[in-house]
Amino acid sequence: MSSTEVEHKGYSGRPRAQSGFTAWLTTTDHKKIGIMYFFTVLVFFFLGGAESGLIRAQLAQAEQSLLTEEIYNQVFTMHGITMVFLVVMPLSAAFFNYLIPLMIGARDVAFPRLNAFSYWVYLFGGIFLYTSFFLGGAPNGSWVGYAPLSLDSVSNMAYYAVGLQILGVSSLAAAVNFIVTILNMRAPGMTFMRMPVFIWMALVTNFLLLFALPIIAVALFMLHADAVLGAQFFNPATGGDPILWQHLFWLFGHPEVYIMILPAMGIVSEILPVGSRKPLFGYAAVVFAGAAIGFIGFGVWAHHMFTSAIGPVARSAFALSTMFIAVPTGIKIFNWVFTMWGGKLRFTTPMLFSIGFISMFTIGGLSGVTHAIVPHNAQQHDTYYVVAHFHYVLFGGALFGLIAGIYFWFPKVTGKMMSEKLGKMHFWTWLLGFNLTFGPMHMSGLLGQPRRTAVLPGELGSTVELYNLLSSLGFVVLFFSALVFLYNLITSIKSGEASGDDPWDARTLEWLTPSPTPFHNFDVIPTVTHRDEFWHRKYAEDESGRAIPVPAGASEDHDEAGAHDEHIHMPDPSYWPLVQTLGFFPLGYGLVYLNWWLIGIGITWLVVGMYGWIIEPVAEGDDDDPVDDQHDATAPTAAAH
Amino acid sequence: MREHATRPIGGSAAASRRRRLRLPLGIASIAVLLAACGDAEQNALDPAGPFAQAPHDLIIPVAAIALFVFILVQGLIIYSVIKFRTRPDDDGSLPAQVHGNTRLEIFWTVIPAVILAVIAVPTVQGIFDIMDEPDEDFLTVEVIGHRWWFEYYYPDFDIYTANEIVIPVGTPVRLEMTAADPARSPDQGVLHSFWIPRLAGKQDMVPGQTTFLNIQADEPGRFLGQCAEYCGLSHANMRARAVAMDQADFDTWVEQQMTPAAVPDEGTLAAQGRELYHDLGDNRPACASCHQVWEDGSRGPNVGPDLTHLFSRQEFVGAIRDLDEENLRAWLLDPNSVKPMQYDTPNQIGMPNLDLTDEELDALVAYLMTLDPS
Amino acid sequence: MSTTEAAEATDQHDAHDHPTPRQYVNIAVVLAVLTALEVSTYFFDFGVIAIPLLVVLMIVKFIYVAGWFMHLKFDSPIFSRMMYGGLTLALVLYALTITVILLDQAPTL
Amino acid sequence: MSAEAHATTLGMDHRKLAMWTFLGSEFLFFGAFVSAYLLYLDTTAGGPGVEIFDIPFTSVSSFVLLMSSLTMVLAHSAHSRGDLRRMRLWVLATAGQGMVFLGGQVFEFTVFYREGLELGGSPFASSFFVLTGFHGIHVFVGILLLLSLYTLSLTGKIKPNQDLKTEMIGLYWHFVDIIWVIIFTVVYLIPEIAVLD
Repeated sequence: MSSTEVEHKGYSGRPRAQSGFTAWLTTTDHKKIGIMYFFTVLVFFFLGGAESGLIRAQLAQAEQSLLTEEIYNQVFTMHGITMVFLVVMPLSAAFFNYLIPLMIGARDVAFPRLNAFSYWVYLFGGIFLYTSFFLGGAPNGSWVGYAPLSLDSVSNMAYYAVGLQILGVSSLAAAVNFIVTILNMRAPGMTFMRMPVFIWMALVTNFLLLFALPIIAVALFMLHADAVLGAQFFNPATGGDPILWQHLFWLFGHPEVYIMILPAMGIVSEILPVGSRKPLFGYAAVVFAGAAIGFIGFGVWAHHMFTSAIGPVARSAFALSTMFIAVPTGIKIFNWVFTMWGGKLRFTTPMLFSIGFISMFTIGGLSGVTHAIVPHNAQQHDTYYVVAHFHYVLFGGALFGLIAGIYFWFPKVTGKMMSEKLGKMHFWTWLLGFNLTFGPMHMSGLLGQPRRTAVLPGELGSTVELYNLLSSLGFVVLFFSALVFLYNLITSIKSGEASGDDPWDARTLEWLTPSPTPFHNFDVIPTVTHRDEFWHRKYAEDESGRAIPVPAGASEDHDEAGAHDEHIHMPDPSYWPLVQTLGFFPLGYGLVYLNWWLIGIGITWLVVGMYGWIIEPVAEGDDDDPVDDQHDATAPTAAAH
Repeated sequence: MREHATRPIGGSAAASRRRRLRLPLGIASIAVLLAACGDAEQNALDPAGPFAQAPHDLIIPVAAIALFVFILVQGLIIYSVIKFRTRPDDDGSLPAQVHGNTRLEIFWTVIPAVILAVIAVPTVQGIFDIMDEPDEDFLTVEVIGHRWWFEYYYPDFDIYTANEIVIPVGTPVRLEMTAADPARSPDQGVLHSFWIPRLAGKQDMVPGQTTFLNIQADEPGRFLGQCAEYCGLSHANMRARAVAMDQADFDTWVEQQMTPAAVPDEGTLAAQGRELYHDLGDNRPACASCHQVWEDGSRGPNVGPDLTHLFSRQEFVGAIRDLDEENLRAWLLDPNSVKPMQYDTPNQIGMPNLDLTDEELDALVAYLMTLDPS
Repeated sequence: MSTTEAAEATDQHDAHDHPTPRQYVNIAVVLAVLTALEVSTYFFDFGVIAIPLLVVLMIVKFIYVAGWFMHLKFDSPIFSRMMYGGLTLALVLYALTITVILLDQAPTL
Repeated sequence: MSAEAHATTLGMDHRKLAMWTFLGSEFLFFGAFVSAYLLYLDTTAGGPGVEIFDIPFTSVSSFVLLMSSLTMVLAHSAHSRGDLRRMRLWVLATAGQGMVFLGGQVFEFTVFYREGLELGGSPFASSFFVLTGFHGIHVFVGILLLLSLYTLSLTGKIKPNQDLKTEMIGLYWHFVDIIWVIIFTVVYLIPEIAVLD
C-alpha cells in the first residue's frame, strides 16, 4: 500500500517498519495485536496447564506430598489467576482485536495506539505476576483473595493486588476502545440489528468490563492499602468487615464469569449457522438473551456467598435472581440446537467444538441451577462439585467456544487451513480428557472433598480416591490433546493447505476480505444491506423462497478495488505504547515492596511516556491531531487506578 | 506404602484401614463404585440428621429435573447431529432458511421459568427452616476456628475441647461460631468454614462476627468433616469431628470433662513432665504459655487447644493424626513435619519446634499420657 | 490544511447551540447560592428536613453541572445514557450491597 | 482524524464518546469507596469520627472547586470561539483553583493526622482517607492535564479549531467536580449533621 508509506516529520520520528521484529514491537494494527494476544495466551495457557498438572499429580493419590502445602497453595492460586486473567479473558481480547474491525467493516479500532497499550500492559502484568515466584513466593491466598487471609504478609497477596490492578488497566482501556469502535465505526448500513452476534456479545462483554473493573479496582486498592500501608478496611481487629471484600470481589467476579463466557457464546453463534448452512435460529432472542445475561449477571453476585455471613433474606433474594438467570441461558441453548435442526451439518473441527460447547455448557449450566438451591448449596460450596461446575462452564464452555474460533478463523489470519485430521483428533481427545478430568469431580465433591486442600485425605475413602485418580488421568489425556493442537497449529502455520478466501462458505463481513487479511482490511468499506451481509452477496432467494447462489459470488469487491483511488489512512506504528507501559514495572514493584523511589520512577515514566505519546507526530502530516489523542487524557487516570 | 514414606507418621487409623481396602478394589469395579455412595463418613449424599436431610430431600427432585433437561438437550443435539448431517449423496443445495419461530422461543422461555418458580418456593422455605433457631430444646456450643484447628466451648458446662465436638444423639445443637480472637492469640483470625457433611451443610466462620449453624445426629457415631473455607498454609490439615453419643454417654462425658485434671504423683516421670510443661527453660516457650491443663481455679480460653482431658479424644493435630504415644512423640519432636505451621514467620502461628532432648520428650509424653479421664 | 480546518470547524458540532458565557455565570451563581444553603444546614438547625434537603440540593447541583457545564442538555443523548447508566448501576448495586451487609447485622434476617 | 470523524456511525468524535464511556465507569469506582465509607461511619475503633470535620473550612474549598467548573467551561467557551488567549487564561484559573483545593486537602489531612485520625487507625479513617485521597489524585491528574493543555496551546500543538481537546479535559474536570458535590454532602455534611443531632 503506497498510501501507508508516508513522510515523517517532527523531532521524534515514528517507526515505519511494516514487517520484521520492530514492526511487532511498534505495531498499532489490530490484527497484529490480536495475533500477539493469541501467542501470549498460548504461553500462559501452558503455564497454567503445568500448574494444573502439579495439582492433579498431588491429588492423584491420597495423602501424597509431592508438593509441600506452601507450594501447592501458590500453585493453585496462580492456576486460577492465570486461567482467568491471563488466558480466557485475553484470548477473548485476541478475538475482539482481530475480528471486531473486520466484522463491522472498519479498518482498525478507534484508538490503535491505546490498543497496543492494552496488549503491552497485559503482557507485562502477566510477567509481573509470574516474577513473584522468584521474588519470595507467588500469591497463595487463592484467586478470590478473601480477606483477612490475604492481608497477611506471608500470603504474598500484594503481588495479587498490584498484578490484577495492572491487568485491570489493560482491560479497562481495551473495553473503552472496543465500545467506541463498535458504537462508532460500523460500516454504512450496519445497524444494531444487522450486527453479527459475536459483535453483540463483544459489546455486552466490554460494557460488563467497563462497569465491573472499577469495582475490583477499588477492592484491590483497599486490599493493597490494608496489606502494605496498614489501612483497616478488612481487619476485624478494629471493626473492619472481611465480608465487604467478598461483596466487592463478587460484584466484579460474577460479571467476570459472563465476561469470560459471552465471547465464546458469540463465536459459537457465528460458527453454528455456517456449519449448518442455515441462519441463526432466533437472532433477536439470542442477542437479547445475551444482553440480559450480562445485566442480570450484575444482580446475582451474593450466590457465591451463600455460606458466608449473609442472612436468610439475602440468601433467598439471591437464590431467586440466580434461578432467573437460567432462563436467558436456556433460550440461547435451545436456539443453538434449533439452528442445527433442519440444516445440513458439516462436521468440520470448528463445528465439532461448537457442538461440544453447547453440550458441555449445558452440563455446567444445570449444575449451576443446583447451586441456587441454597440449603444444598451449603453442601456443594467450596467442594470439588463447584470445581467441576465452573470448569464445565469455563473450560467446557468458554474454552471450547474459543478453540472453535481458533480453528474457524485460522484461515482468515493465515490464508491456510489447519489440518482437519489433527483437528478432529484434538477435539475427541479434548472432549474425552475434559470429561474424564472434571466429570468425576462432581461426585468427589458431593462425597465430601473440599477444594483448595493440598492433601487428599485418605479418610474420604477409596471411591473419592478413585475419582481423583481418574481426574488425574484425564489431565494426561488433556495434555496430549493440547500437544496435538500445538503441533497442528505450528505445522499449519508453516505448511498448511491454502484455504482460499472463503473456505467455510461463511456469512459475515470479515470473509469479504482476502485471506490472510491485508493490512488495510477492506479495499472499499462495504455498504451493508443485510444481516449476514457476506452470505447475502453470495446467495439470493428464488421465487419459491429457497436460497440459490448468485453467480458472481463475492468477487465483485476485489475486482472493484483497483478502480478506487480513495486515500486510505491507516494508523501509524508507535514506540510509545511499549515504552510507556514499561513504567508499570517500577511502579508495580514499588507498590509491592512500598519503595517510594520505585513508585516515583514508575509514575514519572508513565507521565513522560504519556507526553511522548501526545506530542508524537502524526505521519500523514495532514493535521497533528492524533486519532487517539483523547486516550492520552484517560491513560494517566487509568494508570492511577 | 508410598504415603508412609512421604508422611512420616501415616494417617489416622481409620484412614489406614480404608486404604488397605483400596488396592483389591481396582479399576474393574468402577461401575459398582459409581453406584455406591462410597465408604466415607464425610459424605454429603448420606445425611444422618434432619439438618442434612432437608437439603438432601430438596436437591433430589431438582437433580431429577436437571437430569431430564440434560437428557432432553443432549438428545436433541445427538438427534440433530445424526439426522441433519450432510449425506454423501447430498445435492449441494441449501436447506430451508429458517430464521426462527416465535412460538417455539416463547415456549422455551416460559417453561423453564415456570419450573424454576416451582423450585424456588421450597428453596426459600428451606433457607429459613435450616437457619432459624430449632424449635425444641437445643444445646449451644461455641465454635472458634483457629489456624488450623477447631475449638469448642460448652457454655452450659464451662468445658473446652478441640477438634472433636461431642454431641448427644437426637438433640439439635446450635453452633455459635466465630474465628480466632486477636486479643487472645497471635492468630489475627481468618475465615474458616465448619462442615460436617452428614450432619449439616457448611457455614463460614468470620473473625469479629458470629454465625450460626444447626447440627443434629440421629444415630451415634463419629462423623467426619473439615474446614471448607481456604484458610492458608495448613488448610488441608484442619479437620473436624463430631462424636454423637446417647444422652447417657454424653452426660458421663460432660461429667468427666467437668472434673479437673489429676496431678501426677511426686517423683514420677510424669511429674517431671508436668514441671517441663510449666517451664522448659533455655528461653523456650513453655507449653503452659499457650495450652491449658485445668487443675483447679477457673478455666479460661487459651491460645492452643485445651489439654485438660487430652486423651478423651481420639485424634489430635487438627484431627489429622490418631492420638497415641508414637504420634505424640513425633509431633513434639518436629511439629512442622506433621502439620506445617507458621511459628517462625511474622504470623507466629502454631506449635513451635521446642528442641526437646530425648529425656524432656520422654517426660512430657509421660505427663500428657496421664491426661486421661477414664 | 484548509480542508482539514473546514472539517474541524463543522466537526465542532453546533457551537451556536451552546450557552453563552453569561449563561454559564448565571448557572454558577445559582450553584453558589445552593452551596450556601447547604452549608447553612450546619449552622442552623433545620430539624428533620435537613438531610432530605441536602440530598435534594446535591441532586440539583449535580444536574446543573452535568447538564450545563458538561453540555449533557445539548449533546447527543448517548452521552447522558453513558453517564446516568453508570450512575444508576452504581446506585442500585451499592444500595443492594449495603442493604445485604446491614441485614446481616440483624442476625434473624 | 477529521475524515474519520465524519464517517463515524453515531456522528460524534471517538474521543468524546470514549471519555463519556470512561466517566460512566468512574461512578462504579467512587461508588464503592463511598459505600465503604458509609458502612464504616461508626467504626472508629475509639479514634476520632466525623466530629473531627471542619465544615466551614471544607465548605470554602468545596466552593473553590465548584467555581473552577465555571472557569473551565468559560475556557472551553473561549476556545470554541477560537480565542486561545482567553482560553489559556481560564485554563490557568481553573488549574489554580484546583491547586487551592488540593492545598486545602493536604492541610486538612495534616490537621486530621495531628488530631489522631490516621490511615491505619480505624476502618473509618481508612475509608475517609482513601476515598478523599483518590478524589485528590483525580484532581491532581486534572491539573496535570490543564497545565499540559496550557503548554501545548503555547507551542502551537493545540490549535484554535481544536476546542474538542479543551472540551474533553473539561468533561473530566467537571466530572471530578460533581463527584466532590456528592462527597461534600454524603461524606461531610450529612454525617456531621447526624452527629450534631
